[in-house]
Amino acid sequence: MAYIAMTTGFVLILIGLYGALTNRNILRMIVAFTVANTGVNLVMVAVGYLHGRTAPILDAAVPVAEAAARIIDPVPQALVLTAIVIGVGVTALMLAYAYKLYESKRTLDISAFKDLKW
Amino acid sequence: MKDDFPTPPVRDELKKRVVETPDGQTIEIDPLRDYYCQSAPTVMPAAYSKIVEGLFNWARAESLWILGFGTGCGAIEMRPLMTPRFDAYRYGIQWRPTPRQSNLFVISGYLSVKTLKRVIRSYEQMPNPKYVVGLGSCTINGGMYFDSYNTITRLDQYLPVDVYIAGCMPRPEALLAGFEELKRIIRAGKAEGANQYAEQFDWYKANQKRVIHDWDMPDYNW
Amino acid sequence: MVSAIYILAVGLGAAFLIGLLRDEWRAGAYGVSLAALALMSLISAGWVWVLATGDGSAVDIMTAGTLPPYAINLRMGLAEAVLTLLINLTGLLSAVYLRDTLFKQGRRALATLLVFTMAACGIVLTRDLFNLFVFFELVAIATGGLVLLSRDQRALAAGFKYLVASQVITVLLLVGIIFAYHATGTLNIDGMAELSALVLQGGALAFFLMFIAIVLDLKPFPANGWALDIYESAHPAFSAMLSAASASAALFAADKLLLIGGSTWLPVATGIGLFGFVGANLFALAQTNDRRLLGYSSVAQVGLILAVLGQRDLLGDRYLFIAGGILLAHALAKAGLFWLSGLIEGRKLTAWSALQGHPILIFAFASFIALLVGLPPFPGFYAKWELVIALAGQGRLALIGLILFGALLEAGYLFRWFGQALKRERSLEPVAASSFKRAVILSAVAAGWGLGFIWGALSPNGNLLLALPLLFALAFLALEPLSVRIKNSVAIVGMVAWFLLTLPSYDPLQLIFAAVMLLGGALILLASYQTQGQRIGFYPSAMLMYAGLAMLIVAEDAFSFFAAWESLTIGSYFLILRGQRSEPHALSYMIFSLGGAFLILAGFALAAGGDPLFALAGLAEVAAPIAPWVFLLLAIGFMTKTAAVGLHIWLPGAHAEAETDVSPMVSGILLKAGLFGLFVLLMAMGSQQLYGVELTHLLLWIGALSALIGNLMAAFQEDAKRLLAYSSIGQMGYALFGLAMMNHLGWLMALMFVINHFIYKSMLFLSVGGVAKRTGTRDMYRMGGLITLMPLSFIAVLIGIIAMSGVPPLSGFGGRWIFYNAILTAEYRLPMILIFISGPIAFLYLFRLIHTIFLGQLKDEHRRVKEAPFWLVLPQMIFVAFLLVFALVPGLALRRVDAYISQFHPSGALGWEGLTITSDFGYWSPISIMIVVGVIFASLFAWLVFVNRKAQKVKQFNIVFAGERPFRPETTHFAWNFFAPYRKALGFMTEPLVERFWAAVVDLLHACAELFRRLYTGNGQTYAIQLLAFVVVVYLLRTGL
Amino acid sequence: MSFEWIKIPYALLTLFIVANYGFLLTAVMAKIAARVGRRHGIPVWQNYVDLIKNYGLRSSITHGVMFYLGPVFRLTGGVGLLMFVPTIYGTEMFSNMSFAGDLILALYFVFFGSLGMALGAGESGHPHSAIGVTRGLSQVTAAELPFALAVYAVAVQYQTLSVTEIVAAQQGGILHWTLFSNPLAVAAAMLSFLGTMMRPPFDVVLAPQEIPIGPPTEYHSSYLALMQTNRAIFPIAKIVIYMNLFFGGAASWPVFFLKVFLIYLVSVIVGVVFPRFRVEQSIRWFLIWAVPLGIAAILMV
Amino acid sequence: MRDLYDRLKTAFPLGELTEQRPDLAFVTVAKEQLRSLLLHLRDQEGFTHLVLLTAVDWLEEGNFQLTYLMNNRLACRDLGVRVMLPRDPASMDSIHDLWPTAATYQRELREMFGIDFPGSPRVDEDFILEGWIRTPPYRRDFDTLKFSDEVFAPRPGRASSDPTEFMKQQLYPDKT
Repeated sequence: MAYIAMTTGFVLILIGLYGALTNRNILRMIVAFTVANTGVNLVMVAVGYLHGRTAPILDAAVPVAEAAARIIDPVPQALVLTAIVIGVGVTALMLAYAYKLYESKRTLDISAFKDLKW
Repeated sequence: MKDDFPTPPVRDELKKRVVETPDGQTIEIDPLRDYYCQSAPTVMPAAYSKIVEGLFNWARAESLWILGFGTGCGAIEMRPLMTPRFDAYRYGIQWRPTPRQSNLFVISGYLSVKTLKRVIRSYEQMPNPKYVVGLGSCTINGGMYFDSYNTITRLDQYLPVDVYIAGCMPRPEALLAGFEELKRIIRAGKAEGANQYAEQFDWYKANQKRVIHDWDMPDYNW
Repeated sequence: MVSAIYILAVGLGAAFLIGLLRDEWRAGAYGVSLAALALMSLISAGWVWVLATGDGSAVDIMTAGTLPPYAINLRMGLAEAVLTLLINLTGLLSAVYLRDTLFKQGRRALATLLVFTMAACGIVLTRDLFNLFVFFELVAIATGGLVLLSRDQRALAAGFKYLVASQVITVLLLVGIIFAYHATGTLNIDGMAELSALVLQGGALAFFLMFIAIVLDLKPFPANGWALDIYESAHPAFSAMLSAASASAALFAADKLLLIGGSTWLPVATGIGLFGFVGANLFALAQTNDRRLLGYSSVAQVGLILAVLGQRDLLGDRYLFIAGGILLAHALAKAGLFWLSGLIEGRKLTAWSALQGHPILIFAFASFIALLVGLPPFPGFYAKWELVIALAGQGRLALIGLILFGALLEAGYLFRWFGQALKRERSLEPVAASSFKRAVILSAVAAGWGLGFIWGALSPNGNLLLALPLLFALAFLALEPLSVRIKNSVAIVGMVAWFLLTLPSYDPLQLIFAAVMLLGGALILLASYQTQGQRIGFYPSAMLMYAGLAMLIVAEDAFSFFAAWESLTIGSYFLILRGQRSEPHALSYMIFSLGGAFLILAGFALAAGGDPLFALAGLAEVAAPIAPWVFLLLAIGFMTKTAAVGLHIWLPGAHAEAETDVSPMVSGILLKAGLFGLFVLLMAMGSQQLYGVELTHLLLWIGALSALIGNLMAAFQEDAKRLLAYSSIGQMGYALFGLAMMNHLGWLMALMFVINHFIYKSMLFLSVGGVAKRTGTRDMYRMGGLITLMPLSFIAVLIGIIAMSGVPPLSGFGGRWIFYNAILTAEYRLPMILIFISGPIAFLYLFRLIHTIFLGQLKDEHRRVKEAPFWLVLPQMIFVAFLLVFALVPGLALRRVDAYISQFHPSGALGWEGLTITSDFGYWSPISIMIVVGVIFASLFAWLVFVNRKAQKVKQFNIVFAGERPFRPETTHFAWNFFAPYRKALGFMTEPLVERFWAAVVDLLHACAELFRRLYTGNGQTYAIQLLAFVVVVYLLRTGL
Repeated sequence: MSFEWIKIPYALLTLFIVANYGFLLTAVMAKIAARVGRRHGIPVWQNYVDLIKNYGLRSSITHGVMFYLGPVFRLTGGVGLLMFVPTIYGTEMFSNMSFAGDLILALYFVFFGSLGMALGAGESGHPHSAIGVTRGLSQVTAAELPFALAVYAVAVQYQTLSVTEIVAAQQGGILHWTLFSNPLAVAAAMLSFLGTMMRPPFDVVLAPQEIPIGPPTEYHSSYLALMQTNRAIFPIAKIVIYMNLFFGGAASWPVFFLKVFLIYLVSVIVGVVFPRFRVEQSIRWFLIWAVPLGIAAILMV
Repeated sequence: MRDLYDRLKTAFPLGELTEQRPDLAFVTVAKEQLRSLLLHLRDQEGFTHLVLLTAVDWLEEGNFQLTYLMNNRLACRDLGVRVMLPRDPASMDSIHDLWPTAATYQRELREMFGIDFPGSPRVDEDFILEGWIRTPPYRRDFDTLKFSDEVFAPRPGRASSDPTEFMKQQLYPDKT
């Protein structure tokens, strides 16, 4: 039961990569990559899960003293925040590229941009 | 009808030409003046003492080196001299391919003007004591070609001849007798055809040029 | 010293500050960013100074006040300091280079540039894994942004492909990091390194994902199509930053990862690295676009450094020196070359011929190539030396083979590029004239030479740049603006002074070689007075060659010997390259010589057994099993220089196409370097056995065969200089034969040949050069009849051929006499037959040389030819005089060396008392032969002159021509296909088999490159698939190992 | 090996004897060749007559300095070859200047003459002399190889390079000659001897019918005289080497005359019977027949 | 040969046919028709081989007669085509393009008779006589004996007897 998050994360990563590698359309590739990124984030959060513990929010319900025994591992969640921000940055840059590429050759097919080769 | 044009046209390889040298300047080439020695022949005096000249004459007589230049039908008469039957080697007679190394020029038969031109060139390239033997009547008075328009009638007009051997082609024995006669003249010291050619060079050259119209080399061909 | 965190702080702060400025203040924003970059470089420079001079221990910078597992910490060690300095400096210089584009793009580009530099420094400094990931992502995004600076439209596609690849890498890296954290509980690299538990249970896969992600960021071959597109289409300044800064940063990150992974992962890194190094270099052979070629070359170098990182367990603490040397050399050279490509319009390799008018830029180009290939005195040379020595010490020979093969490929295409740039006809587009761009390039060159000096100081083998001869050669770079007269005199005085300076330290053998190389070299330099103007580039390369030769002779240890060998190779390459049509031949010369040099390096490494300070004398004590292999490697290496048959195809072209006064230098002196090497080898190791085959017997056969083939080929040449070049192969074959006989007189004969061959070969080359200068052609059948117009040249050639053919009165006969005495005691007799037949054949082509040039018919255009220039004739006459003296009194040179050789071969010494020279078998008195022959000759000549005093002087057409008139001089001069009978009888032996073999090898390489480079289809998606495939393959190989 | 002044008149005496013997011998050989063709043949003193006639010629031309040096080099080569080899073994009087050099000097001095002749012929500017020189050099170099192999075999057999010691080793009876102790070497040497003697199988260079007598095309009068004296001395000098090396040398003049006559006869007999080789045929002939014999000689000794 | 003549007669203005032997006949044709006749003979009639091209000097009528002897290999028949040329502007158009060997014959005729064949290769070069500057020697108006006596200055006192008189005198001494 506890590994549902982890498996969905990995499934999302595989779907994302599969989508990115088979779709010719650039926008579809970008969307596929974002799916893969969310999958990675899901996996990261799932790694920190400890059975029978609660979210790492130190408030009235979970006082600082016994926090160490009752909360799950907070570090992956911190990492996920940065990862999400970076994912957003990269996706934005890729969308800008997609716009420019379409503007230059009036097509979104990745295989149309093959003049740099060998 | 174009009858007498003054002289035949000069061949193009003999014409004066301007040549570009590798370092850029142009020079003027006159083939006749640049490629050939222009000096005339000079009379070569005999050795200072009679005894030495006697020895040299004996040696010249005993080793007659004939130039291998068969001009007319008599050349075939020279071949038997090399065979065992007549064997001229016994008398020190030998055939040399180059005029430089031969001292006897056997004019064997009729001489057309074309051949005369080559004969004169080869004769002039032979070293000084040189002798000429004329075979057959054609060299003496034109023989059966007396009335031909391109065969000379008297050889001694053009070359100093030492011995004539009569016959419309003399047989090898006659040739050997002729050579014997030539040896006698050489030993007597009277075979100075080369010096005679040098002294009367102008006369000889005038005769030659009267017959040969396209003389495209310097007068004396060293 | 101010804390290292300020580097990141200043970078980020400046980036934000620029955001606040108004858009019109472009100059202000640019100034701020330059100041920021300068400050960052200053900080890192400060740290380098502190750590270098201090105890050198790393300083940790804690962030957020607590210890690492719960906070990110940065470390500033010496390596980090040097790398950050490199990154910041590259960023600064690129920013200066990009002034105009940045002005046009405005604040955002400046900010991205600052972020890029800061992030690269971050990768180097951080000790935290996730922090590493963040900085990698920052670099990726900044790259995506900066790629668009380029004017090339295709950069868009390249940028997108790059981002696709970085997305894949991000996925792998993040999954790897989080699972590594899950297994070890910490994100700190040092912390993770202690917990070796990680490797045992489940964490191996996590580490693999992390490691492979970092390796993918290093653009590993063959999954790096996306990187090459960036290099090709991005702005050159940014490509420079990419290849210098981000590659170094990524490499350091990989090094940190390997710290965690431990020794089990090192072979994987080495494997990927080497595969990349050789593969990328092979692909580079087929490249025509200059920036794409540089891309391939940088991928290759990164592969090499990764391989070196993979060997860190074996190299111990020296690995920083080696990896650092190669990395810094690569970074500077690549940055410099990219900046240089920015100045040139055309993208073809031959478009670089626009540099021909700019000597300084050519010097820069040459320095960058030398930096890349690792030639002395640059850091790559010291690094490669210690790397190969260490690898050989541990017996990893396959690695050495691959590294040297890859280096040879790289040298091949780089020097082909340099040769085409220098010699192909000049391209029309002018070189951009902006002074600040050139300042950037020249600063890179200065940095390169500075690094060479630093690495020399750090290296235990002593600093090359402190060697006096090398400094003397480099001083000529400064003298370039002076006129030829001054430079030539300085060169001659310098060489003679060096000879006198080192005279006492020579033993008799070294004395002969020193005399031939230094005094002989000074003598040949006399001929260089005949050129006017400044002759840019001639004197530095000539002096570099002579410096190499001077150091070669006095070299004590293997390192200085090898350094001297490589510097004389480079010097002679630049000299030969000066000829008009010498470019392909100079290239083949360079590849053969470098191949030979690498074999020598491998030989020394094998013998040294891990000790970089290996002395030459140590060759004698090499252990039995590897001694024959060392002998074989060194012998083949030296034979590439003496052009033994099989390795000789470069010599005819190189010597024939070189300039008039370069040919004698290269042919008379340079070939002796190979002989000196063989002398040293045979003296140290004597004869060796390999699989029952006596190696010196093999040398005997090679010497005999090259004597025969060299002489036979020479007889059929129509070009005078080619004839002399082939005859050099023949004479070197003789000398090699003498050496390989391994007895007293054999060596003496080889020495006699060294002296003789130097004298008459330089004399003949000078006179043929003078004739070619006057008649404007080198084909012998176009010359003829020059005896009256060029009498002095005729005398020189006459004396030369009499000496060379071994005809009694002159010194050639001495060589033959010693040869005969030597072979009487030799045990192998069959090779002698080849030597016997090649003797008379030498006589044939010598007569052909003198007949077709000086005798026969004088052609029309040569009627006003003047004698050769004075300065060409003077050395010839000195050589003639020396030849006559040496013929009369050979004892002058040979007496002491004869005694010296008897140390190695006691039996068979010559007796030198009185007039005659006696050996065990016969006697030879040169003086009395000369007198007898002279008296007979003089009397007969007098008699003939007396008898012919009235001879008639005639001209050229007064010849008996069967009563006919010779047509023209050209038709009556017999020179074409001079030895037709020999060609009919022995023509089959002159089939160019060796040339066909080497051509086949080269064609095979090019075909492979042409075929496999189709791998990069240009489609971004296929690149992503290739990335994943690469990951899977590496994993399978890793587990399968 | 010291040098005394008395050696010069002795050497001149040997030279005089050998020169005269040469003139007579070449004439006798020509007569023998003629008699084979049933011709009477030249008188025995004919060489002298030709010599005097050539000296007696009054006019001569010159193509240049090198043209002069051609015949001078040639004759110096012939005379020098004779000088450096002892003609009569045992007598101090007739061992000429052999103190100066040994077998190797003799072997390489042969080239001195042909180099000079080649240069002189080249200076004459005549294409025929140049072609003749090419043919001559090609043929002589091919012929030189078996001789060099044979000489090496003999030198290794007697462990010396001094001609006098080799002759000394062969004294005492016929069976001591190298002919019997090392027959292969002698066979190779004699085949090479045919090559260098300019007799019919290998006389394409000087044959009048080929390109008119090859190199000496432009030579005449006193130049030719020098060459004629060389054509007499050079074969004898070469035969002296063969005699000393392979046939036990000569202890006295009668033995010397007989041996030289017989060795010379070998080349005449072969010459009279066989037609003329082209140059590449003779090169192939030497490489196929003579060189294997030489190699065998080297390996067997 | 008569059948051939009749066939030709229809096409070309031929002169009289003279049959010398069953396989040898001569016919004359006008100068202008010569080329077409020769072509016809060569292509249709099988006369492929030009045996010879000679000239005869009819001094009295003042013209040259050129004879082109053609040979039909298969039928083993020879036909001589004759053309009459005026002596003074003696020139004829060249047939070297039909038969290359004709060029040599034309060169000889040019030198010996002075008949000019414009366009024929090397026609003005010396053929046998080098440097001949007098009238072409085969012309009958050129007296060789007079030329020889005048140029070659015969030896004085030499009496040359007319060969026919001399032989008649030898064979029939009594019939004076």
